[in-house]
Amino acid sequence: MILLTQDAIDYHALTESVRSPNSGAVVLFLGTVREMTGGRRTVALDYEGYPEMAQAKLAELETAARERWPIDRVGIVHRLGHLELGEISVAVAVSCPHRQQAFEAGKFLIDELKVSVPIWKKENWDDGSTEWVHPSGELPPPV
Amino acid sequence: MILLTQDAIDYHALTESVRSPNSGAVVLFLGTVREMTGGRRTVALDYEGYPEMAQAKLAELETAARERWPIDRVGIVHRLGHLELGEISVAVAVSCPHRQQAFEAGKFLIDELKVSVPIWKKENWDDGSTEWVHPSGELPPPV
Amino acid sequence: MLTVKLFAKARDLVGSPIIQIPWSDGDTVGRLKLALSERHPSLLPLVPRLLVAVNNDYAPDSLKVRTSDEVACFPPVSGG
Amino acid sequence: MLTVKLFAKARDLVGSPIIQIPWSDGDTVGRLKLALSERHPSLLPLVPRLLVAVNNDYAPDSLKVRTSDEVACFPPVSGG
Repeated sequence: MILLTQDAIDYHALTESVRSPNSGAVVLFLGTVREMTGGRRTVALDYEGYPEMAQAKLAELETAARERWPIDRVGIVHRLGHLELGEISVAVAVSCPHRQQAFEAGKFLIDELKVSVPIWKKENWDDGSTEWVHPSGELPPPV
Repeated sequence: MILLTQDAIDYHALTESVRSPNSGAVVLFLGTVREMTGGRRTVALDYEGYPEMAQAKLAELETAARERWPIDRVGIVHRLGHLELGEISVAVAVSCPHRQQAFEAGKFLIDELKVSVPIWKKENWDDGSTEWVHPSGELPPPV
Repeated sequence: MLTVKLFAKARDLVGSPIIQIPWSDGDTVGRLKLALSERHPSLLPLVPRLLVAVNNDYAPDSLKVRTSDEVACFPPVSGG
Repeated sequence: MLTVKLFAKARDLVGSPIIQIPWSDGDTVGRLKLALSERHPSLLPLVPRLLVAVNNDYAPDSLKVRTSDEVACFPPVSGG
Protein backbone atom coordinates (compact mmCIF):
# COMPACT_ATOMS: atom_id res chain seq x y z
CA MET A 1 0.00 0.00 0.00
CA ILE A 2 1.28 3.42 -1.02
CA LEU A 3 -0.81 6.37 0.08
CA LEU A 4 -0.72 10.14 0.47
CA THR A 5 -3.37 11.36 2.86
CA GLN A 6 -4.67 14.44 4.63
CA ASP A 7 -5.91 12.26 7.50
CA ALA A 8 -4.13 10.99 10.60
CA ILE A 9 -2.02 7.94 9.71
CA ASP A 10 -3.39 4.63 11.01
CA TYR A 11 -0.03 2.90 11.42
CA HIS A 12 -1.65 0.00 13.25
CA ALA A 13 -3.68 -0.91 10.15
CA LEU A 14 -0.58 -0.34 8.01
CA THR A 15 1.49 -2.70 10.15
CA GLU A 16 -1.22 -5.35 10.15
CA SER A 17 -1.31 -5.13 6.36
CA VAL A 18 2.34 -6.23 6.06
CA ARG A 19 2.23 -9.09 8.59
CA SER A 20 2.25 -12.59 7.13
CA PRO A 21 3.34 -16.12 8.08
CA ASN A 22 5.98 -15.93 5.33
CA SER A 23 7.84 -13.30 7.35
CA GLY A 24 9.56 -13.55 10.69
CA ALA A 25 10.28 -9.84 10.91
CA VAL A 26 8.32 -6.61 10.61
CA VAL A 27 9.94 -3.18 10.88
CA LEU A 28 7.84 -0.05 11.20
CA PHE A 29 9.27 3.45 11.00
CA LEU A 30 7.28 6.49 12.12
CA GLY A 31 8.38 10.05 11.47
CA THR A 32 6.79 12.40 14.00
CA VAL A 33 6.73 16.17 14.46
CA ARG A 34 9.59 16.99 16.84
CA GLU A 35 9.54 20.08 19.03
CA MET A 36 13.19 21.15 19.08
CA THR A 37 15.45 21.61 16.04
CA GLY A 38 18.84 23.22 16.55
CA GLY A 39 17.63 25.13 19.59
CA ARG A 40 14.46 26.44 17.90
CA ARG A 41 10.95 25.43 18.94
CA THR A 42 8.48 24.08 16.38
CA VAL A 43 4.75 24.41 17.02
CA ALA A 44 3.53 22.78 13.79
CA LEU A 45 4.57 21.64 10.32
CA ASP A 46 2.77 22.03 7.01
CA TYR A 47 3.44 19.34 4.41
CA GLU A 48 2.82 19.89 0.73
CA GLY A 49 3.22 17.28 -1.99
CA TYR A 50 3.21 16.89 -5.76
CA PRO A 51 0.82 13.95 -5.54
CA GLU A 52 1.11 12.27 -8.97
CA MET A 53 4.90 12.36 -8.96
CA ALA A 54 5.13 11.43 -5.28
CA GLN A 55 3.03 8.31 -5.93
CA ALA A 56 5.24 7.42 -8.91
CA LYS A 57 8.45 7.91 -6.92
CA LEU A 58 7.16 5.88 -3.98
CA ALA A 59 6.26 3.04 -6.34
CA GLU A 60 9.79 3.22 -7.78
CA LEU A 61 11.22 3.04 -4.26
CA GLU A 62 9.21 -0.09 -3.52
CA THR A 63 10.51 -1.69 -6.73
CA ALA A 64 14.09 -0.71 -5.91
CA ALA A 65 13.78 -2.13 -2.40
CA ARG A 66 12.32 -5.40 -3.69
CA GLU A 67 15.31 -5.78 -6.01
CA ARG A 68 17.66 -5.54 -3.02
CA TRP A 69 15.88 -7.51 -0.30
CA PRO A 70 13.44 -10.46 -0.18
CA ILE A 71 10.55 -8.25 0.86
CA ASP A 72 7.26 -9.92 1.58
CA ARG A 73 4.93 -6.90 1.99
CA VAL A 74 5.49 -3.17 2.20
CA GLY A 75 3.36 -0.14 3.06
CA ILE A 76 4.19 3.56 2.90
CA VAL A 77 1.87 6.36 3.98
CA HIS A 78 2.81 10.04 3.95
CA ARG A 79 0.56 12.67 5.44
CA LEU A 80 0.05 16.08 3.84
CA GLY A 81 -1.39 19.25 5.35
CA HIS A 82 -1.10 20.79 8.82
CA LEU A 83 0.47 18.64 11.54
CA GLU A 84 0.69 19.48 15.22
CA LEU A 85 3.56 18.57 17.53
CA GLY A 86 3.94 14.80 17.97
CA GLU A 87 1.73 13.85 15.04
CA ILE A 88 2.91 11.24 12.53
CA SER A 89 4.04 12.60 9.16
CA VAL A 90 5.18 9.34 7.57
CA ALA A 91 4.91 5.61 8.24
CA VAL A 92 6.93 2.90 6.49
CA ALA A 93 6.22 -0.77 7.25
CA VAL A 94 8.03 -3.73 5.72
CA SER A 95 8.06 -7.47 6.32
CA CYS A 96 10.84 -9.89 5.40
CA PRO A 97 11.78 -13.46 6.33
CA HIS A 98 14.63 -12.24 8.58
CA ARG A 99 15.16 -9.18 10.73
CA GLN A 100 18.39 -7.89 9.19
CA GLN A 101 16.61 -7.65 5.82
CA ALA A 102 13.61 -5.86 7.34
CA PHE A 103 15.80 -3.28 9.12
CA GLU A 104 17.85 -2.60 5.99
CA ALA A 105 14.81 -2.35 3.71
CA GLY A 106 12.93 -0.09 6.12
CA LYS A 107 15.92 2.23 6.50
CA PHE A 108 16.47 2.31 2.73
CA LEU A 109 12.84 3.23 2.08
CA ILE A 110 12.73 6.17 4.49
CA ASP A 111 16.23 7.39 3.58
CA GLU A 112 15.37 7.40 -0.13
CA LEU A 113 11.92 8.85 0.45
CA LYS A 114 13.53 11.86 2.07
CA VAL A 115 15.78 12.61 -0.91
CA SER A 116 13.62 11.69 -3.90
CA VAL A 117 9.89 11.98 -3.18
CA PRO A 118 8.49 15.45 -3.98
CA ILE A 119 7.08 16.48 -0.62
CA TRP A 120 8.07 19.63 1.27
CA LYS A 121 7.60 20.81 4.81
CA LYS A 122 7.19 24.29 6.19
CA GLU A 123 8.24 25.01 9.75
CA ASN A 124 5.91 26.97 12.02
CA TRP A 125 8.28 28.36 14.67
CA ASP A 126 7.07 29.44 18.08
CA ASP A 127 7.91 33.09 17.31
CA GLY A 128 5.13 33.05 14.72
CA SER A 129 7.41 32.89 11.69
CA THR A 130 7.22 30.20 9.02
CA GLU A 131 10.00 28.78 6.87
CA TRP A 132 10.16 26.25 4.05
CA VAL A 133 12.69 23.51 4.72
CA HIS A 134 14.77 23.07 1.59
CA PRO A 135 17.97 21.10 2.01
CA SER A 136 20.76 22.30 -0.26
CA GLY A 137 20.31 19.15 -2.27
CA GLU A 138 21.55 18.03 -5.63
CA LEU A 139 19.40 16.30 -8.17
CA PRO A 140 18.55 12.97 -6.49
CA PRO A 141 20.52 10.14 -8.07
CA PRO A 142 18.50 7.39 -9.72
CA VAL A 143 17.77 4.53 -7.34
CA MET B 1 8.27 -0.64 29.61
CA ILE B 2 9.80 -4.10 29.84
CA LEU B 3 7.37 -6.99 30.01
CA LEU B 4 7.17 -10.76 29.67
CA THR B 5 3.64 -11.91 29.01
CA GLN B 6 1.54 -14.95 28.17
CA ASP B 7 -0.96 -12.72 26.33
CA ALA B 8 -1.01 -11.48 22.74
CA ILE B 9 1.32 -8.49 22.41
CA ASP B 10 -0.44 -5.13 21.98
CA TYR B 11 2.25 -3.48 19.86
CA HIS B 12 -0.02 -0.54 19.13
CA ALA B 13 -0.13 0.40 22.82
CA LEU B 14 3.63 -0.26 23.05
CA THR B 15 4.35 2.06 20.13
CA GLU B 16 2.08 4.78 21.52
CA SER B 17 3.98 4.54 24.82
CA VAL B 18 7.28 5.54 23.18
CA ARG B 19 5.95 8.42 21.05
CA SER B 20 6.81 11.91 22.26
CA PRO B 21 7.33 15.43 20.88
CA ASN B 22 11.01 15.14 21.85
CA SER B 23 11.49 12.50 19.18
CA GLY B 24 11.21 12.71 15.43
CA ALA B 25 11.65 8.99 14.88
CA VAL B 26 10.05 5.80 16.18
CA VAL B 27 11.22 2.35 15.13
CA LEU B 28 9.16 -0.73 15.98
CA PHE B 29 10.40 -4.27 15.42
CA LEU B 30 8.05 -7.25 15.52
CA GLY B 31 9.25 -10.84 15.53
CA THR B 32 6.53 -13.14 14.21
CA VAL B 33 6.15 -16.92 13.87
CA ARG B 34 7.34 -17.77 10.37
CA GLU B 35 6.08 -20.86 8.57
CA MET B 36 9.14 -22.03 6.63
CA THR B 37 12.65 -22.54 8.07
CA GLY B 38 15.24 -24.25 5.92
CA GLY B 39 12.60 -26.12 3.95
CA ARG B 40 10.73 -27.36 7.05
CA ARG B 41 7.21 -26.25 7.96
CA THR B 42 6.46 -24.84 11.42
CA VAL B 43 2.94 -25.09 12.81
CA ALA B 44 3.60 -23.44 16.18
CA LEU B 45 6.32 -22.34 18.61
CA ASP B 46 6.49 -22.71 22.38
CA TYR B 47 8.48 -20.04 24.23
CA GLU B 48 9.85 -20.59 27.70
CA GLY B 49 11.65 -18.00 29.80
CA TYR B 50 13.59 -17.62 33.03
CA PRO B 51 11.52 -14.63 34.04
CA GLU B 52 13.57 -12.97 36.80
CA MET B 53 16.82 -13.15 34.84
CA ALA B 54 15.12 -12.20 31.56
CA GLN B 55 13.73 -9.06 33.19
CA ALA B 56 17.18 -8.22 34.58
CA LYS B 57 18.89 -8.80 31.21
CA LEU B 58 16.31 -6.71 29.33
CA ALA B 59 16.82 -3.86 31.81
CA GLU B 60 20.59 -4.15 31.20
CA LEU B 61 19.99 -3.99 27.45
CA GLU B 62 17.97 -0.81 27.83
CA THR B 63 20.78 0.72 29.89
CA ALA B 64 23.40 -0.33 27.35
CA ALA B 65 21.35 1.12 24.48
CA ARG B 66 20.85 4.40 26.33
CA GLU B 67 24.62 4.68 26.76
CA ARG B 68 25.08 4.43 22.97
CA TRP B 69 22.18 6.47 21.55
CA PRO B 70 20.09 9.46 22.71
CA ILE B 71 17.04 7.32 23.33
CA ASP B 72 13.88 9.07 24.43
CA ARG B 73 11.62 6.12 25.31
CA VAL B 74 11.91 2.39 24.87
CA GLY B 75 9.56 -0.57 25.26
CA ILE B 76 10.27 -4.30 24.98
CA VAL B 77 7.65 -7.04 25.28
CA HIS B 78 8.38 -10.75 24.86
CA ARG B 79 5.63 -13.31 24.76
CA LEU B 80 5.93 -16.72 26.43
CA GLY B 81 3.82 -19.84 25.91
CA HIS B 82 2.26 -21.36 22.81
CA LEU B 83 2.24 -19.23 19.64
CA GLU B 84 0.52 -20.07 16.39
CA LEU B 85 1.77 -19.20 12.91
CA GLY B 86 1.97 -15.44 12.31
CA GLU B 87 1.62 -14.46 15.97
CA ILE B 88 3.99 -11.90 17.47
CA SER B 89 6.69 -13.31 19.77
CA VAL B 90 8.55 -10.08 20.51
CA ALA B 91 8.07 -6.34 20.05
CA VAL B 92 10.76 -3.68 20.49
CA ALA B 93 9.84 0.01 20.18
CA VAL B 94 12.25 2.89 20.53
CA SER B 95 12.07 6.65 19.97
CA CYS B 96 14.98 9.00 19.28
CA PRO B 97 15.38 12.54 17.99
CA HIS B 98 16.62 11.27 14.59
CA ARG B 99 15.88 8.20 12.49
CA GLN B 100 19.42 6.83 12.16
CA GLN B 101 19.63 6.61 15.95
CA ALA B 102 16.25 4.91 16.22
CA PHE B 103 17.12 2.28 13.60
CA GLU B 104 20.48 1.54 15.20
CA ALA B 105 19.07 1.36 18.72
CA GLY B 106 16.16 -0.86 17.65
CA LYS B 107 18.44 -3.23 15.81
CA PHE B 108 20.87 -3.35 18.75
CA LEU B 109 18.09 -4.19 21.20
CA ILE B 110 16.66 -7.11 19.22
CA ASP B 111 20.11 -8.42 18.20
CA GLU B 112 21.29 -8.43 21.81
CA LEU B 113 18.00 -9.79 23.11
CA LYS B 114 18.48 -12.83 20.93
CA VAL B 115 21.92 -13.65 22.32
CA SER B 116 21.67 -12.70 25.99
CA VAL B 117 18.09 -12.89 27.30
CA PRO B 118 17.22 -16.32 28.77
CA ILE B 119 14.26 -17.29 26.63
CA TRP B 120 14.05 -20.46 24.54
CA LYS B 121 11.79 -21.62 21.77
CA LYS B 122 10.65 -25.10 20.83
CA GLU B 123 9.68 -25.81 17.23
CA ASN B 124 6.47 -27.70 16.51
CA TRP B 125 7.08 -29.12 13.02
CA ASP B 126 4.27 -30.16 10.74
CA ASP B 127 5.29 -33.84 11.01
CA GLY B 128 4.23 -33.75 14.67
CA SER B 129 7.77 -33.66 16.08
CA THR B 130 9.05 -30.98 18.45
CA GLU B 131 12.59 -29.65 18.84
CA TRP B 132 14.24 -27.14 21.16
CA VAL B 133 16.11 -24.46 19.25
CA HIS B 134 19.54 -24.09 20.84
CA PRO B 135 22.10 -22.18 18.81
CA SER B 136 25.60 -23.49 19.34
CA GLY B 137 26.35 -20.34 21.29
CA GLU B 138 29.17 -19.28 23.51
CA LEU B 139 28.69 -17.48 26.78
CA PRO B 140 27.16 -14.15 25.71
CA PRO B 141 29.71 -11.35 26.04
CA PRO B 142 28.88 -8.54 28.46
CA VAL B 143 27.08 -5.67 26.73
CA MET C 1 3.35 27.99 -24.25
CA LEU C 2 4.71 25.50 -21.70
CA THR C 3 2.64 24.99 -18.57
CA VAL C 4 4.83 24.69 -15.46
CA LYS C 5 3.58 23.67 -12.02
CA LEU C 6 5.32 25.24 -9.03
CA PHE C 7 5.52 23.85 -5.53
CA ALA C 8 6.48 24.94 -2.02
CA LYS C 9 8.83 27.95 -1.83
CA ALA C 10 8.94 28.23 -5.64
CA ARG C 11 5.18 28.73 -5.72
CA ASP C 12 5.30 31.18 -2.83
CA LEU C 13 8.04 33.28 -4.46
CA VAL C 14 6.17 33.48 -7.78
CA GLY C 15 2.78 33.82 -6.14
CA SER C 16 1.05 31.26 -8.36
CA PRO C 17 0.91 27.44 -8.55
CA ILE C 18 0.98 27.40 -12.36
CA ILE C 19 2.81 29.60 -14.87
CA GLN C 20 3.07 29.69 -18.66
CA ILE C 21 6.43 30.04 -20.43
CA PRO C 22 6.77 30.82 -24.16
CA TRP C 23 8.11 27.59 -25.64
CA SER C 24 9.30 25.86 -28.78
CA ASP C 25 9.11 22.09 -28.70
CA GLY C 26 12.66 20.83 -28.27
CA ASP C 27 13.79 23.59 -25.93
CA THR C 28 15.63 22.02 -22.98
CA VAL C 29 15.25 21.96 -19.21
CA GLY C 30 18.32 24.24 -19.02
CA ARG C 31 16.51 26.72 -21.26
CA LEU C 32 13.48 26.53 -18.94
CA LYS C 33 15.59 27.48 -15.91
CA LEU C 34 16.96 30.50 -17.79
CA ALA C 35 13.47 31.55 -18.84
CA LEU C 36 12.20 31.21 -15.27
CA SER C 37 15.01 33.47 -14.00
CA GLU C 38 14.26 36.10 -16.62
CA ARG C 39 10.49 36.16 -16.32
CA HIS C 40 10.27 35.53 -12.55
CA PRO C 41 13.30 37.17 -10.93
CA SER C 42 11.79 36.46 -7.51
CA LEU C 43 12.89 32.86 -8.17
CA LEU C 44 16.55 33.83 -8.62
CA PRO C 45 17.73 32.89 -5.10
CA LEU C 46 16.25 29.43 -5.63
CA VAL C 47 17.39 28.81 -9.22
CA PRO C 48 20.77 27.21 -8.39
CA ARG C 49 18.91 24.54 -6.44
CA LEU C 50 15.71 24.39 -8.46
CA LEU C 51 14.68 20.91 -9.60
CA VAL C 52 12.68 20.27 -12.74
CA ALA C 53 10.46 17.23 -13.21
CA VAL C 54 9.15 16.17 -16.61
CA ASN C 55 6.38 13.58 -16.72
CA ASN C 56 6.83 12.74 -13.03
CA ASP C 57 10.55 12.14 -13.20
CA TYR C 58 13.59 14.30 -12.39
CA ALA C 59 14.99 15.83 -15.56
CA PRO C 60 18.60 16.78 -16.43
CA ASP C 61 19.30 20.20 -18.00
CA SER C 62 19.88 18.53 -21.36
CA LEU C 63 16.40 17.00 -21.63
CA LYS C 64 14.23 18.35 -24.46
CA VAL C 65 10.71 19.30 -23.46
CA ARG C 66 7.50 19.50 -25.47
CA THR C 67 4.48 21.60 -24.54
CA SER C 68 2.48 18.40 -24.14
CA ASP C 69 4.81 17.26 -21.32
CA GLU C 70 3.84 17.59 -17.68
CA VAL C 71 6.44 19.91 -16.19
CA ALA C 72 7.03 21.01 -12.61
CA CYS C 73 9.64 23.14 -10.83
CA PHE C 74 10.38 22.94 -7.14
CA PRO C 75 13.15 23.22 -4.54
CA PRO C 76 14.94 20.20 -3.00
CA VAL C 77 12.46 17.95 -1.25
CA SER C 78 12.08 17.82 2.53
CA GLY C 79 9.37 15.28 3.24
CA GLY C 80 9.45 12.48 5.77
CA MET D 1 22.99 -28.72 48.92
CA LEU D 2 22.90 -26.28 46.04
CA THR D 3 19.53 -25.71 44.40
CA VAL D 4 19.79 -25.46 40.61
CA LYS D 5 16.97 -24.43 38.30
CA LEU D 6 16.90 -26.04 34.86
CA PHE D 7 15.28 -24.64 31.72
CA ALA D 8 14.26 -25.76 28.24
CA LYS D 9 16.11 -28.82 26.91
CA ALA D 10 18.17 -29.11 30.12
CA ARG D 11 14.98 -29.50 32.13
CA ASP D 12 13.53 -31.96 29.63
CA LEU D 13 16.67 -34.14 29.65
CA VAL D 14 16.79 -34.29 33.44
CA GLY D 15 13.02 -34.54 33.81
CA SER D 16 12.76 -31.93 36.56
CA PRO D 17 12.81 -28.12 36.74
CA ILE D 18 14.85 -28.08 39.98
CA ILE D 19 17.66 -30.32 41.22
CA GLN D 20 19.85 -30.43 44.32
CA ILE D 21 23.62 -30.89 44.14
CA PRO D 22 25.84 -31.67 47.17
CA TRP D 23 27.81 -28.47 47.69
CA SER D 24 30.49 -26.76 49.75
CA ASP D 25 30.38 -22.97 49.73
CA GLY D 26 33.24 -21.83 47.53
CA ASP D 27 32.90 -24.60 44.95
CA THR D 28 33.00 -23.10 41.46
CA VAL D 29 30.73 -23.02 38.43
CA GLY D 30 33.19 -25.37 36.71
CA ARG D 31 32.74 -27.80 39.60
CA LEU D 32 28.98 -27.53 39.17
CA LYS D 33 29.19 -28.55 35.51
CA LEU D 34 31.25 -31.60 36.45
CA ALA D 35 28.79 -32.54 39.16
CA LEU D 36 25.86 -32.17 36.76
CA SER D 37 27.55 -34.50 34.25
CA GLU D 38 28.21 -37.12 36.92
CA ARG D 39 24.82 -37.06 38.60
CA HIS D 40 22.72 -36.45 35.47
CA PRO D 41 24.43 -38.18 32.54
CA SER D 42 21.40 -37.41 30.38
CA LEU D 43 22.75 -33.84 30.33
CA LEU D 44 26.11 -34.91 28.85
CA PRO D 45 25.31 -34.00 25.20
CA LEU D 46 24.39 -30.50 26.37
CA VAL D 47 27.22 -29.91 28.86
CA PRO D 48 29.74 -28.38 26.40
CA ARG D 49 27.21 -25.66 25.63
CA LEU D 50 25.52 -25.45 29.02
CA LEU D 51 25.29 -21.95 30.47
CA VAL D 52 25.23 -21.25 34.18
CA ALA D 53 23.65 -18.17 35.70
CA VAL D 54 24.30 -17.07 39.26
CA ASN D 55 22.05 -14.42 40.76
CA ASN D 56 20.54 -13.58 37.35
CA ASP D 57 23.84 -13.08 35.54
CA TYR D 58 25.97 -15.32 33.33
CA ALA D 59 28.77 -16.88 35.35
CA PRO D 60 32.27 -17.93 34.26
CA ASP D 61 33.59 -21.36 35.26
CA SER D 62 35.87 -19.71 37.84
CA LEU D 63 33.09 -18.08 39.83
CA LYS D 64 32.66 -19.36 43.38
CA VAL D 65 29.12 -20.23 44.37
CA ARG D 66 27.39 -20.35 47.75
CA THR D 67 24.29 -22.39 48.55
CA SER D 68 22.45 -19.12 49.18
CA ASP D 69 22.99 -18.04 45.57
CA GLU D 70 20.26 -18.34 42.94
CA VAL D 71 21.68 -20.74 40.35
CA ALA D 72 20.30 -21.86 36.98
CA CYS D 73 21.57 -24.05 34.15
CA PHE D 74 20.30 -23.87 30.59
CA PRO D 75 21.31 -24.21 26.94
CA PRO D 76 22.12 -21.24 24.66
CA VAL D 77 19.14 -18.92 24.40
CA SER D 78 16.87 -18.75 21.35
CA GLY D 79 14.23 -16.14 22.10
CA GLY D 80 13.08 -13.34 19.88
